[in-house]
Amino acid sequence: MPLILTEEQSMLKEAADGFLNEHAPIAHLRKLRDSRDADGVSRDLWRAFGEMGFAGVIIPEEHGGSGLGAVEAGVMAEALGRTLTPSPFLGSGVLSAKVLIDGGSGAQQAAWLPRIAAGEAIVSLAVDEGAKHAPARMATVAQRSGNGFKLNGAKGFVLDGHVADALIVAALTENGLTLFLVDPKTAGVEIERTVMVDAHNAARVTLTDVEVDADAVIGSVDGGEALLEGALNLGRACAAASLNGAGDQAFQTTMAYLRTRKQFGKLIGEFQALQHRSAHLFSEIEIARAAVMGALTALDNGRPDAGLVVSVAKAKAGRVAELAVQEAVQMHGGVGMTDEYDVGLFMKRVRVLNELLGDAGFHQERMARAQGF
Amino acid sequence: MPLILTEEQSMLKEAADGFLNEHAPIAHLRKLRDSRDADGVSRDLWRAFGEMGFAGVIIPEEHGGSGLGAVEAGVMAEALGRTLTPSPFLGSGVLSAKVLIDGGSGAQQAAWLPRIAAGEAIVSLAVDEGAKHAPARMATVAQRSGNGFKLNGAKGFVLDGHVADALIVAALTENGLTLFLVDPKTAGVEIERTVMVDAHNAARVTLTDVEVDADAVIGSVDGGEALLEGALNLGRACAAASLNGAGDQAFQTTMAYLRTRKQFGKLIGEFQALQHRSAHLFSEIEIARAAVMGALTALDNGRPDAGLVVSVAKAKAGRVAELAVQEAVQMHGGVGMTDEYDVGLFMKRVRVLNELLGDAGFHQERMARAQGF
Amino acid sequence: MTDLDTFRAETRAWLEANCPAECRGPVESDEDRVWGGRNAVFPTPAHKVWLDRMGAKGWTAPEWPAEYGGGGLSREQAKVLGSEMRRIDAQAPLASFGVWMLGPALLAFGTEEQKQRFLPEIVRGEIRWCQGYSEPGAGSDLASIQTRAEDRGDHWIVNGQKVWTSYADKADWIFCLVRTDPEAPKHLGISFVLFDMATKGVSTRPITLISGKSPFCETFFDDVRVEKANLVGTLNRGWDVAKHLLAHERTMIGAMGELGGGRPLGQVATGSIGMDDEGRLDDGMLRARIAEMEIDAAAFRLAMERAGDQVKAGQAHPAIASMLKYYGSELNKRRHELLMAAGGSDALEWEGERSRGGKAARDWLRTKANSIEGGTSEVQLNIIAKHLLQLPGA
Amino acid sequence: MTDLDTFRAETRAWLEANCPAECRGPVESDEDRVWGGRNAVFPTPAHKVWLDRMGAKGWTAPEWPAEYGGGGLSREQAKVLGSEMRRIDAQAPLASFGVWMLGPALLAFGTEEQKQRFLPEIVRGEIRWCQGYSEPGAGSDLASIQTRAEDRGDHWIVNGQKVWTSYADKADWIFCLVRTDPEAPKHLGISFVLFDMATKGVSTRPITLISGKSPFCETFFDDVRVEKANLVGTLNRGWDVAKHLLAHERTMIGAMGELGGGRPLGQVATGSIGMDDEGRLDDGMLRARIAEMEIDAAAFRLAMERAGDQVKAGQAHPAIASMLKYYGSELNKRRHELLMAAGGSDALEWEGERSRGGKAARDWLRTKANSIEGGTSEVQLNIIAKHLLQLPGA
Repeated sequence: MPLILTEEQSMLKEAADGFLNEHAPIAHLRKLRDSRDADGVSRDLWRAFGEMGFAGVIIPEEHGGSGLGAVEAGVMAEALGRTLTPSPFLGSGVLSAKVLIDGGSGAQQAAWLPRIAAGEAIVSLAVDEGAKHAPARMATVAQRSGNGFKLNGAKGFVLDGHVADALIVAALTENGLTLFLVDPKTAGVEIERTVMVDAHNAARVTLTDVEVDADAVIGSVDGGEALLEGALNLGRACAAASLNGAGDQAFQTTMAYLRTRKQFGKLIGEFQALQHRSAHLFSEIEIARAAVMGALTALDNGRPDAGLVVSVAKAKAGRVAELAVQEAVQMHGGVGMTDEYDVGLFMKRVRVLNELLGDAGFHQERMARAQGF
Repeated sequence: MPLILTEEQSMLKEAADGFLNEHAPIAHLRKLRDSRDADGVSRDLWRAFGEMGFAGVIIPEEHGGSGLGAVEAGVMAEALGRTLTPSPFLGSGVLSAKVLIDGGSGAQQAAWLPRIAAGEAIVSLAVDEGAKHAPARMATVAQRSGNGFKLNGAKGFVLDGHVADALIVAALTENGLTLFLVDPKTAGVEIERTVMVDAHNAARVTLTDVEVDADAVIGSVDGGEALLEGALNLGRACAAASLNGAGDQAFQTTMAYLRTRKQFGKLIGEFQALQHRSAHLFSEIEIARAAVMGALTALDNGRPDAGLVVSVAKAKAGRVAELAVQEAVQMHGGVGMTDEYDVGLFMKRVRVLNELLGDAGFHQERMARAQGF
Repeated sequence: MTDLDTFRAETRAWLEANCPAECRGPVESDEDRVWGGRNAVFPTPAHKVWLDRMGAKGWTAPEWPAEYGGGGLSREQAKVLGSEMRRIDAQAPLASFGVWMLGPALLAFGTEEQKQRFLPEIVRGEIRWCQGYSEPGAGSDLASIQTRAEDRGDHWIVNGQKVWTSYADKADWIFCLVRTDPEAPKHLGISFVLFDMATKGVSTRPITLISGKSPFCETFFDDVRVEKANLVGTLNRGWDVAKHLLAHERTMIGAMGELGGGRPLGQVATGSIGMDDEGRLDDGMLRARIAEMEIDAAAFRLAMERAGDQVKAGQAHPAIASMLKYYGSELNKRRHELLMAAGGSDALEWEGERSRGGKAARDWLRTKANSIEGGTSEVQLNIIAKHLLQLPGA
Repeated sequence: MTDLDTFRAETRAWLEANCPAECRGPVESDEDRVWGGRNAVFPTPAHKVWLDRMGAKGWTAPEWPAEYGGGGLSREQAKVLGSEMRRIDAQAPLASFGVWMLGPALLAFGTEEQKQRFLPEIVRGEIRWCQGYSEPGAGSDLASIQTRAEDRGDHWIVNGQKVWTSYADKADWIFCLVRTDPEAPKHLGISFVLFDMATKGVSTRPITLISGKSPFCETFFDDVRVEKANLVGTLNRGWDVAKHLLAHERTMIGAMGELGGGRPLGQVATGSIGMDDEGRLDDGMLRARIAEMEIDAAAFRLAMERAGDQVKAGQAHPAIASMLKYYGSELNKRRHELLMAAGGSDALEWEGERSRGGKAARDWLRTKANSIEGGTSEVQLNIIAKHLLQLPGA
């Protein structure tokens, strides 16, 4: 597969960009933030995503989705990065949907996939526990108890966890890791919304002797690791795509500013020092774009080293987007520091996306281990 | 002590710069290199160093030296960095002299310190073994044997080892590390000159059942670690000073080039992108200079954390000098790549000084350990 | 016992006796600082006592001449005072743009009357000052300001707008650059004037920063009357005063890299992430970046110390302040990027007690202004290229 | 079986039968490359056989039209040929500036006669070409060349000096930029001409590089006669030809970051430094830098692949070559800095067998030219700022 979009994929991109620019531009984020919206995310918009076929982009057609692949999910994620739109897309439409598609029982799929595809349900994946993403060092446990399991532990950085209709919880079982579908209203589940720097949403979830039936298991008992890894890798590639979207949008905004803002009697874009920094940043953005396209394509092709390509993409896109927003604020000067201008919002969002599902260091570590050094 | 040179120290600096510019400018290095001089270093120049009081700058007056401190040794090392002069100063006048001053017996001191101070003897310290500086991971052993010891092992990167009149060898003994004064003509000592990229000199020394008497021990048996560390720290600070000298000289040469070379009808120094890179580099050089001055002063003051300040200086000076020579070659363009121009020689010397006595990574590691992370 | 030893002993005793317990220990946030002024706010009544006592001795401005209310101390004595204050963890009695910025400029350029009138009030913290430099259209190009002062004989009528005026909404007086000759080339024709913020026609509006809160305001002048007696320095040569003052500001902001302080990065990271079996931070990649940062930070601290020694020895090039400002602010930004990485998802929280109201994130965002305020990094690099490197056309 | 499958099967069989054993396996050094030409040097007699066989099929220039001696293959077929050659580790039969640079320019700008005359010789490796662009005074400012061609009716008389002429001392012919109109603005007035290096008045002198050896020469023209029939493209419009050709060169040099290849960095480092108990490189700081480099290198390889796909899809912006050249050469320099760090003191040796004649150090130094030759990194950044970012005045 070539590393460029097909005609169909380009059409999806246009549709997504067009829809978001019209219905959920940055003003949408500002409104949710400034009105201190209790959910911090719009259920109406999520339903509209369902109608447009965005929510279920990777969900098979028999479950009401579009049955498309990683590249298409990445197209959506990049578009969301450009408009900074808070959306359950990454948490529900990618991470949780992927777990259910790959490992869900017939009943689980029938219960949730169509509702996600329709933008009616939000399902959150609860993996992280400490301050850093480290799925290999999980402490949440699920002990056999009667016909089912009893879950204990604490999860954090659970995307949209405070408005979730269902939770997918990763926990240690006797000989491995298992994923459980948990109703957030179950006794012992406590959920606290955490308002993040980017005005997007996550939650902390505490599980105290939470009882679930055996049919809450997704896939097989002790067999959750590969299932989780598959979902995480798709999520990481999509987060990388969002980083590209946000970083590139901040860059484009900055280039427009350089072409119009005057200082010392010149357009600031005429200053060679800024030109070279811009040209360097442009190069980095192009490289990051290729890396993300490579990762999404590798996932679609089922390449055995796809996880590694995903790490390349997430690490690279993260560092590049970070540079892009730093340059954006600096080149805008004082106005870049004001809440009124959008560049600061990009900086905030990029910071969160960088931390999400493993920062550049986490993915460099994977690269080093994979290459045996 | 303030972090600027005293009047006496400034006079020493002037004397050293003046002497080297007259008697051992870069042409001196080129001559030794291009004539494929067997020693690669001038004994005559070393004797002249003795006459000028440079060779024994840190050697006590009672042994014929100047009895000065670390700052003065750093002044000399920086001057040598500016002219890229091959000299036994760092190996003999700093590293070995420091070991003998701090740990040598009366007889050892009397035998060697006056001859080093006079520029008559070259004494080389043999520490490194692998490709990287790692004194804590030594494999050379000295086993008790009769009245003395038997040494086995292989050393590398031994400064001036191929022309040494004596070697100081670090080896493991039963309960620690011990330093031995070894005659290079002893049976079992094999020395191979290694011609380095910078046309300076080092040697590989192989020790096979080398027998030495008990009085070859410098300081106490098993008590060599602190002695060695003291000498290494002074050597590292001086290597950092040389890095500053070489880096700054390359920078000055480049600034002169920017002020005279024309391209596209302009002096290239007028291009803002080059101005900003130059200004950034200038800042780095100033910071590195302060770090080295801080390290030398900390050594003179006997500060307990002097070793850590030395690590700051060596790491910082190394990275900065590396940037300085890279920018020097790049800003010179094609001519910077020719052997005829000097900037390439600075790049080569900086590379060697960076590796010598621990590269930036080695010293960052020391910093991390010292700060407990 | 040298004179300095005597001074130290006396100072120590006085501080022990006069510094209230409430005024010892770290200043946790900007709100805990004492800025003085007509509407002064004190965290505790003891802070007012502390300011009054220090102000009476002139030790809020230790090196200013005693005749203007200053401490009249020598540089060495001032250092002793500083170290004795650090010994008991005494808080600064006063935070003041009057002390940091306007005072030095008045001492260099003010008339005798101006010094007599304004300096003692500054020392005692009675009048709070703000700085009116930047304008919406000007930015880094400070000399292109448009705020106009029309000559009306014994006074001017000032019209225009300033931006990034720190604490304009809380200040009593402003020192301000205005254009007094619209015909002159842009660096000329600017004058440095002082006026009361209570004057008719002055209004302010706070600016919200990306970090959420902000000391900055937009400030508007609508037919504001300014007495000519309040001109500092020569008419149309205000640029010289401004440059003098900017150099002070730069050193101050550059020092933030050092003073930003707080817990060492490595400690924050191990606290948040943990250690591996060998006692190293359990994130090898972050560990390397922190170690590199700490090397740079330690080297920068030495550079600050060396710059102080150079000033003392009369060897300092004035543009070195630009270098330190550039380096210090870039370093501080890097430090906070690493603090965010060390804090992980915890550091991303924006509200609530656990994150102390999103302190890590807000501090991080605030540092992004370091390389913009007081002259952008780009402006500093231009200055270095021109004045320290003599590059052509710089 | 598709046509392409058939082609693959036939190609595989032909290569198996015709590629000598001596011509399989990695090319260890520049000396092992076959450059062809009148005085061609072959590492083994088999290499001559291999060149002759491939030249006869036109597969030294697979995509050139068969009428000019090329392979006449489609892009897909050429890819198949490449992959089949890689399958058996077949060496390139010919290294040639004729194939890489002049040929594409002739195909685009040459007359029918020129194509007929020069292309087949290039394909068969009979004539070795060099490139006469840079001049001592010009550097990055290529358009300011001074080498003059005086009009003498049916020919020019050329006087001047070129520098950085790769292999000028070994080349048979040169493609060269000369000034044919000294009055015109500098980008105009330049023409692209070809002439034999054996012409009277041509002399060369090798340049020693910091890496010790060098393919580069200074080349002097002293009343050299050049036939007007050997003008490529339009008179005084040689700049267009040169630009076309530079774009090819850039892609080539940029690709070195990828092709520089050799053993993976991490492997070199663990071999030289060793591992800790957890199987990690026993130098945590270097490990982090290598990991970061490998991320960038992998991303760059994907960018090269994507650029190829864009070209194929007709979506490529021509200035993307500048971006890849810039990025690839900076990356390759970084890679070799890390290789030197990984090699430690062993990599510092300059002579002798153990270090294979100082290979690591010489390769490292050689990479420093990557960001200078074929247009400096600064020139590439200017091009990106102008053509891809549309920044004003760029």
